[in-house]
Amino acid sequence: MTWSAALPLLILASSLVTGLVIFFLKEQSVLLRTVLNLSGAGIKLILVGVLMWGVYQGQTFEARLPLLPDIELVLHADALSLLFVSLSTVLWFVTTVYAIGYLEHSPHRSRFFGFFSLCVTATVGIALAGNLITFLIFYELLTLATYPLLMHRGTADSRRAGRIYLTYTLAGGALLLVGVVWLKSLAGPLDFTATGILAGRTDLNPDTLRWIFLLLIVGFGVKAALVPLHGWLPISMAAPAPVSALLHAVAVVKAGAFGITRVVYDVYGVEFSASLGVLMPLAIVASFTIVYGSVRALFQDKLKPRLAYSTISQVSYIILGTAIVGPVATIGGIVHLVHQGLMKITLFFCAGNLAETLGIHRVSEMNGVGRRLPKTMVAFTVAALGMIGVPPIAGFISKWYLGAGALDANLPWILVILAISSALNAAYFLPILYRAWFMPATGAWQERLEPGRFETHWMLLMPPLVTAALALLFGLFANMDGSPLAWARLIAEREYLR
Amino acid sequence: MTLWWSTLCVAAPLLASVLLFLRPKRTAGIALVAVTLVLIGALGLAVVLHDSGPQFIAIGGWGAPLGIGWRIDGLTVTMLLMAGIVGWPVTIYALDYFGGAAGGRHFWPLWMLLLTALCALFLSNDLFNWYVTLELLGLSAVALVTLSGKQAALDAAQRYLYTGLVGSLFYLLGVALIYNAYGVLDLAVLREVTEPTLAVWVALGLMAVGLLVKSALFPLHFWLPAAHGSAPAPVSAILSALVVKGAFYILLRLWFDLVPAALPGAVSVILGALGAGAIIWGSLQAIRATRLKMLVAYSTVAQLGYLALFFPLSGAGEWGNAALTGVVYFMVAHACAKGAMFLAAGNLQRAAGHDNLVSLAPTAQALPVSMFAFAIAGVSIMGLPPSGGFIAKWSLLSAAIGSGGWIWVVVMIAGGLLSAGYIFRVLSLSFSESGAEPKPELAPVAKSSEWASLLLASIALLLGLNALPVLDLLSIGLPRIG
Amino acid sequence: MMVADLYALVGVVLFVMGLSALILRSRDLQRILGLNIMGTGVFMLLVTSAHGDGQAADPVPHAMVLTGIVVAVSATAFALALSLARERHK
Amino acid sequence: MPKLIKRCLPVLVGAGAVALGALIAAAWVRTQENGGAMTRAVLEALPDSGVSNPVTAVLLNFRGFDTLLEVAVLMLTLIAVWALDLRLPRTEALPPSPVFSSLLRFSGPLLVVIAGYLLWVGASEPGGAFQAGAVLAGGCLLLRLAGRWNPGARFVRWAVSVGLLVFLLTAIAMPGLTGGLLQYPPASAGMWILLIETAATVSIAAILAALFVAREPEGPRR
Repeated sequence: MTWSAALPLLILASSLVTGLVIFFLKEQSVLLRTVLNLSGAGIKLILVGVLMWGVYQGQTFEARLPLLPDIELVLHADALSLLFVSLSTVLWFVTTVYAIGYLEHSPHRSRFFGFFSLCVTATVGIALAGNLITFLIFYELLTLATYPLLMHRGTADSRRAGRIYLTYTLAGGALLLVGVVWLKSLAGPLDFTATGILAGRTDLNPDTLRWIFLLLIVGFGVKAALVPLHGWLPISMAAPAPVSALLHAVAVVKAGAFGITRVVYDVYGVEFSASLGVLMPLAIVASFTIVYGSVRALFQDKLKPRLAYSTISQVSYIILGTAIVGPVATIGGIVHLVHQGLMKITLFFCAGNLAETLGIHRVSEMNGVGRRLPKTMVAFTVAALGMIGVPPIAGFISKWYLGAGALDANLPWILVILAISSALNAAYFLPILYRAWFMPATGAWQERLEPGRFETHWMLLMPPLVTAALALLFGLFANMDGSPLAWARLIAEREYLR
Repeated sequence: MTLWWSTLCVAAPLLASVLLFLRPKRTAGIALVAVTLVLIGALGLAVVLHDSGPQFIAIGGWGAPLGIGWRIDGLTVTMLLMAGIVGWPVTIYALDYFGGAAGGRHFWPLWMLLLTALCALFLSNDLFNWYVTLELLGLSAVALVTLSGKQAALDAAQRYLYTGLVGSLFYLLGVALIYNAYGVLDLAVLREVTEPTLAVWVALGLMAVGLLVKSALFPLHFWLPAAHGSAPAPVSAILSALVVKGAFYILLRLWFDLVPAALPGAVSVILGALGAGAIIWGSLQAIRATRLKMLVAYSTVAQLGYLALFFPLSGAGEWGNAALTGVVYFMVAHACAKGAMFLAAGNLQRAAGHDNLVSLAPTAQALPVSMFAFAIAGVSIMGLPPSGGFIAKWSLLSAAIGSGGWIWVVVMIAGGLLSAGYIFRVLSLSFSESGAEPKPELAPVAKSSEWASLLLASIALLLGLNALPVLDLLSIGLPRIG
Repeated sequence: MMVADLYALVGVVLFVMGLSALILRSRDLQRILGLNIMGTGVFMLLVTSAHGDGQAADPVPHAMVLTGIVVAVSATAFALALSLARERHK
Repeated sequence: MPKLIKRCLPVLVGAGAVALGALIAAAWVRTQENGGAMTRAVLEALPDSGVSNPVTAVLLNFRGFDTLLEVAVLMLTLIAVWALDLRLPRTEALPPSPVFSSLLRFSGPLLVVIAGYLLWVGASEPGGAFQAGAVLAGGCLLLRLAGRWNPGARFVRWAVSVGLLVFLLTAIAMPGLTGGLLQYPPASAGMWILLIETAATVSIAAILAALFVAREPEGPRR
């Protein structure tokens, strides 16, 4: 068990072990649980840093565990997996801090943080998966780990949300299983390789490959909330704020989008998929989802469902980037994976703060909240503007690359789609900002803020500020070689046949 | 050495049953020692198999046609290990469950006799010996069902007894026909001698019907839900996990040795259709069940349907091996998972005093360990990774897709989703808002019982992490298919 | 050969009669009797298969029948006790 | 609907039964004789089986394992009946009548002698443990009905389990002597078989009598 094999396993174990220990902690041992949580997330952060440094030096990290005679569980760290694992680890640390603050006096916290850590293990497993079967295993584990989080409050509508979430995800998972088994029986081991395993395989009959592609995309599309399969997302807003932040920005939704990226780039290979003609329908569905999500978001008076529909449309940017053949669009798609994560998680943290501190759930109640919660609303504004695509913030970069990519692949109609959706984004975010900053406060909460005291619990305040700052930094210093954009460029080069 | 290990597997529980009958006072030690000896015997056989391949033992020293022979290959040892692995936690659970109760002193000799019958059945390679072991297994299972003494248990036991006896007589009639035709009872000799004549077809048909009745396949399953639902918890675990597998094991052995390759497709398709019917019907009944133990019992009916799916898939050339590994792995994973489920359900019933699902929420939240065990076992029953059930479902799916059997793929997927339907119906109990009604006072449940169900459930989980050791063991002396 | 086949025929008839009685009748005693008749039918068949037309009869079916009878006795005893227990409970 | 089924069920079952019977009969008639290979094998191996009656040889030597399990089935049935806890009314003794007591005085010892003879003759003629056990059980019941004999729990438990215990212990001991499970040394095979048969007779008699009484004896244990 050399170091290069042990590191990925250690990254997985750091949250798995803490999770299992937390499960059996008594409810009252708050300090021990907090220490365990933070140390688990901290160790993972350090290990991922070591991993990135190692890969940067050119070292390859791979752990292979035999599962069945012809199938192996493979954890492999390549550029694409590093992008997602670093995103999820950073955001995980931040969400853990936020969740500790948010759930200060609620019951069943040991159970919550136990499943919380299982969730991160599954997400990191998805990120580091080296073949389609390992991906599937962690993908299903993610469903099982997020279900109890969704049901955490135990209220009637959170149980209903859990039921609906399960129906969608288990059905999607079943189709995915059939697709993977079928592909495995045709094409043998499905290890992810840079330009796709099936790229050279002209011996397989194209129609079967199209059917399998459909199965895989539907399987992943459920979690990536593509239009016909997005029903569970707005309903699962009944979960507590850290879980909504987790579902939308880091774990579930990204797992689906990441799955589609893996399938298009590392299983089929983007040129081979284009030759099969499967990318165009994917682009069409993604575009429809973008517009549909934004339109529905317009009519949501409650803040969290509005953000939910905004997520549905934003995630489809990533899929759109994947579906357009061309390195520039690929960069746009992949870098949006990170940027959308940062911005969306900030928005949800702020929504959580509003609900937790002032009991605001609806946009109509947000008049003049900027004066009462200035720091939170600054973070909210940065993230919202980033979503719209206003320059210095990260969102602008991904939309720019997507637009350029669309022009490269001479698909002008995609540019129109991007313009429309940006306009719609503005249409549902700007009124919120206007209400918060320029309207007099009408809510029952106290107008002025006593000086000296934090506007809310520090654990609820820090996370949104950190993620908003990151979004801003990644926007301003996009060209630095450590930034997500640089990583995305590195990935894009690798994915195309020289 | 093989002789010592295999004798240990059969003699230890038999001797324990007699001792427990004579002096039922010191029950704990004797029963636990016997089950441990069975496990040790099975492990010893596994080691011997690794070194020197499949073994044959002629009991009484007489050659094949005359005496009874024991055949020890990968399949046998896997089944013995299954019996030992499931038997051990069940015994620990029963120690507390039957502690002082009057019914307790009869449980132990019956359980030991059942274990003897199982081990003798798995080892045997002789048609008539199988009849006697089937009879011993069936009668001890029925006797165990009557232990709770309730009216429902007695009715269920009687129905179970009648169906079991009819099944055995059908099987015996098949044996009589085979003996009349070939004059030999040993399977190894019969394999060379039989050709597809009418007599062999009718005999196999009768034996198959008898065995399908005893392994409760779909249209002939009516006795199972009531029997498993109303029996005491450890007994239901033994019944669902082990007893029904015994009859199916014999069917599997007959399928390899006696069924001529030229089996008309129609027969295996009919069996597959029965399996599909079992999966759909059983799952729907489980979703509608009002009592927890009935839900788990109907889940057994549904999961047994998967076993019957083996027949249409096994005739599929090189995919046949994937089907065989799938079905055997399914038997082992289902045994562990279903055993753990019944033990967990038993914990909930003892704590709450009842097991109707509607008002079980507070109890579910008061017993986190049992609910956790039920959840892990549920993951294996649904065939979701990382569990043994997933490996079995994967193998069966790849056999089905490889051989182009798309109906079976649809059936398996529908089965998985339906099972999620009733499993999450139970799991959502531990999340419901229980603050409202007052905390009901719960009967104390021993820690050992809760940890026994968790141990069994985690074995089902571990089976999913690395299937290679089990598959290597299984492939020793694996009867080639087709 | 005719005589042996006659016995076999009787055995089959007994088996089938016992089976239909078991399915049609609902009272316990009649069902247990049906089971016993089915068992006797099978034992008749076993004994006929021992027929060695001329030389010594084959002892193995006889042993099988002996074992079968003992098993049938114990099954019937248990069935009777079980129906008694159910009556007492009502 | 059920009324319709109720009326045509007998016809349906009857037709099914006839079809099944025809199928089995056809299968039976069509099979050619198996040529008596097994008979020759048994007769060949008979000399060193320790008994001269082929059926007893098959029952206790060639296929001894079946009989071992069969005795276990008998014991299992008794435990099962006791587990049902029937609480039948205690069978009080018959009123003392001269006819019955003289019959008893005459038939008691006779039954024991017959049982002993049946046990002994089993080695060469049809007979053996099961027949002897049944006769002995009849004797025990006669004594019980006469109210003369009410054995204690300890005695009943030992009588019931001695058969299986002896059979099992000899089966396990055999590998020490001859290296094979349940493989008697050819010279003393007859003696071992007689030992097992005697113990089996006692057990079978005790089990059948206890099954008739169907009431767990309240021994010192209660």
